[in-house]
Amino acid sequence: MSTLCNAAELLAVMASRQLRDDTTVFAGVGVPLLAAALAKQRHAPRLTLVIEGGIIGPEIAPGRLPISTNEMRAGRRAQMLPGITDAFLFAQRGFVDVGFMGGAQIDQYGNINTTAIGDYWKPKVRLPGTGGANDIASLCREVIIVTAHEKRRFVPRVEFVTSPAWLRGDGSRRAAGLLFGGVSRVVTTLGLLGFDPETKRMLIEAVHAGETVETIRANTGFELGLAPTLETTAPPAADELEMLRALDPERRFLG
Amino acid sequence: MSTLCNAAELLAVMASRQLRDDTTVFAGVGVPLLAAALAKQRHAPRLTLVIEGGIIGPEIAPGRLPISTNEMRAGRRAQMLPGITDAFLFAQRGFVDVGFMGGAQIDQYGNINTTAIGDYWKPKVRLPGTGGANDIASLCREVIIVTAHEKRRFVPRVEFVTSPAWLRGDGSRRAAGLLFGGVSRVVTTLGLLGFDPETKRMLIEAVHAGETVETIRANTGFELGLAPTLETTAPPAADELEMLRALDPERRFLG
Amino acid sequence: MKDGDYVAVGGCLFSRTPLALVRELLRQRRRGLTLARNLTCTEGEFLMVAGAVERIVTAWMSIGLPWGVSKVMRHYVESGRVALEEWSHLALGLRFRAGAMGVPFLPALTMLGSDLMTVGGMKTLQDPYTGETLAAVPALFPDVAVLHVHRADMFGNCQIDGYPHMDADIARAATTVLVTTEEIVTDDATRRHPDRTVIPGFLVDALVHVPFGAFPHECYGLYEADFDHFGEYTAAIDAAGPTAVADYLERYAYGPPTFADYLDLFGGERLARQTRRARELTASA
Amino acid sequence: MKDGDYVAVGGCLFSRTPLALVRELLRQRRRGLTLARNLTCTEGEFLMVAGAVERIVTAWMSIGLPWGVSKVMRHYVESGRVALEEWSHLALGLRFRAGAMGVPFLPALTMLGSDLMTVGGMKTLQDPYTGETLAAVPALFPDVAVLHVHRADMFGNCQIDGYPHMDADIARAATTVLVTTEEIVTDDATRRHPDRTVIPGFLVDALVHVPFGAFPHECYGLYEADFDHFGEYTAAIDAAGPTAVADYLERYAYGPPTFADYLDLFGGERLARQTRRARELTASA
Repeated sequence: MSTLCNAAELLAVMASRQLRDDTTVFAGVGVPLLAAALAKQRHAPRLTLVIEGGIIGPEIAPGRLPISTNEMRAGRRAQMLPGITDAFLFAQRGFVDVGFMGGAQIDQYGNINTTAIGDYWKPKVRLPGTGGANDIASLCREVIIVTAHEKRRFVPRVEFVTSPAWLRGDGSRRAAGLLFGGVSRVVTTLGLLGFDPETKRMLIEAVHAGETVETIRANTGFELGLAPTLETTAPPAADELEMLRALDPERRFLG
Repeated sequence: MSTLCNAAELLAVMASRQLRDDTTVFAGVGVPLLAAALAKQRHAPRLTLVIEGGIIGPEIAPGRLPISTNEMRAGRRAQMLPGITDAFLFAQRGFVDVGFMGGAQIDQYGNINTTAIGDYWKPKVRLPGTGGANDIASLCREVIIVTAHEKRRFVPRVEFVTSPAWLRGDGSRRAAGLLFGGVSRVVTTLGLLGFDPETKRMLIEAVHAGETVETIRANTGFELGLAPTLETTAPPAADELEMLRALDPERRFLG
Repeated sequence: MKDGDYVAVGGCLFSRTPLALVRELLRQRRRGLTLARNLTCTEGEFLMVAGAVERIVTAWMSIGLPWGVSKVMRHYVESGRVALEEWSHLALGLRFRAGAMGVPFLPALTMLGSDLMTVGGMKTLQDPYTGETLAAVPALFPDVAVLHVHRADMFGNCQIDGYPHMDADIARAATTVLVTTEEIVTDDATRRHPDRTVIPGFLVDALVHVPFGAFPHECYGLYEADFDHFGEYTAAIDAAGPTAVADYLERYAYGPPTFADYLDLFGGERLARQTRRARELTASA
Repeated sequence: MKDGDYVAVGGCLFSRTPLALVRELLRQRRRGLTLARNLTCTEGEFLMVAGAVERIVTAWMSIGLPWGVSKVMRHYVESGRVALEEWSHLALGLRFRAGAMGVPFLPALTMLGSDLMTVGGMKTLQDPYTGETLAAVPALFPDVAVLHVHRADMFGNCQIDGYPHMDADIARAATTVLVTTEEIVTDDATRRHPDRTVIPGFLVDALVHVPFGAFPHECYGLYEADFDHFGEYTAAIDAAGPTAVADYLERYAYGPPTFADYLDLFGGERLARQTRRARELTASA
């Protein structure tokens, strides 16, 4: 079944299934926003999108997906436009249930680097930077990462912690002053990953149809444990793909 | 000349003369607001009123004087309505040149009590409280008090410092963390009072026509020094009184 | 709402006070409440006389300048029956804002050096960058917020016209948010003016459509405060003391079974007059 | 504006960027500037290539997702010619807000535990009430703010439509405030909608009427960002590297003597198309 869709489509569908109705989700542009729009259309009509540009409750128009969090396509038919700082402060106050974002480089504790490869002040490769990713990772009640599963992305330890998840897995998140939140799940093109409740190390919770624990491990740069029960996800349904494709007919994010 | 007007009118005219054009003034309702409205009409057309209810730049309508800082008469034809907290924050940021307010009980260092007579938790007389007076006294670049001159109001030391001026006159204002501001002048029904630059004790700067240093001292509950040069204020001019009376035809605040 | 709750009341003094919600709270005969409001007006007197409040947290309490110091407030506070905890107006605003921002305090330059510092237990701290002393204004997280707004939609998104007072911060700071609204609008109407929304629906726990829900207090642009009514109210207190308020509550709070019955006591002519006055004041620009 | 100034730029990424003011700053050949902006777009590349900036303080810098990581930014930052000081998006917002509030810092729960803490020298502190660790986000007081707004009156009162970005805080935090506006309105017009004013006139030092003053970036409701133009711009950089930006500046910044001449390079048809697209997106509610 999964041959019927490409990797970006699979990722978007799997991600959309993570979102429940009657919740608030802080979604980054690209596949996360697309997945959130799909969830809202398909099974979570009262899902409230919060967008970094200071936008609450927009209705993303099919074919007019925003390419940034601060533009009219992202703000279309919004219910509120509180501004950037205040949008994040809703999260800091605890009102945002899910943070939904991508990640350039992720480590076994869920920490993400989108800042630099190499020394910060003399970087080998300078990436664009955190944007609101650090804030989403710090302040949402729960964080779900949505990313392509590639070995170079899944590293034992990120060189620079831009967005903190479980830090060193030893309670250091709470000790740093982060009162709630943390990454609960990583949705990838190969499967669903979670975290061991004790060690906060990443583990495999589910594989997508056609994938195996081995293919996942082969594409991961660190050791991955297994959840007590290993699931296989249901492949994208026809109606999921149809709705998804209608949202991005120009295939701006679906490739 | 001063027999041509009553005490409230004299006070309002003398107070209005304290305000300069192209400044911002945080004015309390009653005589301060009336005096500010007079100044704006007569000699300070670009005076910007800031009102505690979260109102900037209103045009007070003659005959429709507000009785509170939070009502449509106070907000009439405003240029901005930022809300209460943000109006005060403009002052905290240093954008308000003058705080202009009354005072129930004032001491020789300019401190004001509008909270209670007697012990705070078992008061003999409970007054309404600070409202924004403490904030105006703490945060405006300069504070001008406008008050009837009565012995019971001018006490050596207020029982409770609601609004801080020079506290104990020994640099304690700055030491408490108040970086700027303080009371520069007290406009009364008898004259103009200032503060000694060294001791921060109140002294007489000017007497109104018909009044003397002796009448002022007789109506003050503590010793009052004299400024190096003692002035006599010009009595209210006919046009000042005419404009003032037009602002309060119902004599709501002019008695 | 439960006995003993910490209740924050929106609006300011006699502006946009959620009087329909206060009336309901009186009718439920709540006890042991703490009331937090920046400037407290008749609603504070009602709750004192009804025996509903133990403590009022405010910057100022009376009806308004022309009516002098509240005799009811003096009676209850001077006798020690109700505690009046005073904060500066900005400090109380920052207490709500700290709550709204989800931080335990906000630094400020106000209240420092004054005796108000000792009343509510405000602490100071040193700025970690310069070492300067700052007030650490503690967050206030009320159990319940009661608010009255101009319009709201079925999702609870609220819009307010004119001066916003502290309602937006109070809604964010409180655990439970109860709102009455002058008008219920469609989802589309909200989306046509999203930059006017000040409280998002996900904060609102209950919403009721109550036109004139702040009367005889004012609602910006819709009706002016009824100063004549305040005059009659305070004249009765001048004549009979706080029992005049008990009589008033019988007549206005406990008596009329519905809010429509309550408004009938004022009469349509009075409502129309106050509406006309509001339009004159706000349409003149 | 002087060489060496700390300049905060309003808007966000390619939204309501004060490009007419940035163009002026380029034409004045300023040097040694520090640029602070929450999300930095083409204007940051212009200033890098022109040699105007020593440091950029931002949360993110590139043109936008479809065009990948900024090659110009990588060139200047990886070679050490421009320092890129990274703060989280909220932290930068709170830096402006602390400045706006006149306090030296604001407490926050963000950036804690991350390596961003070490970049800009953020300190932590203990909450004086609970002892919990908080980030102490330091205030930012820029020397100059450059902003573009929808409308302003002769007194400098500014109104913004749609998402407000951080402009209101930046205006309060900065020492000098320079504003361009799409429209100049009368004093009466401001007073008809006072609840739409976000920057009071007493903050504004200079105001210039510049329709399309953010083009080819967007202005909410008025014109959409010209993505085709970004595509051409990045394609030239892909082909020739940062010198393509130098050519671009010759053509768009140094060449055209007036802003009208600058807009002529895009042409009326392009402006009309982008205006139409904005109306479609914002009138659809």
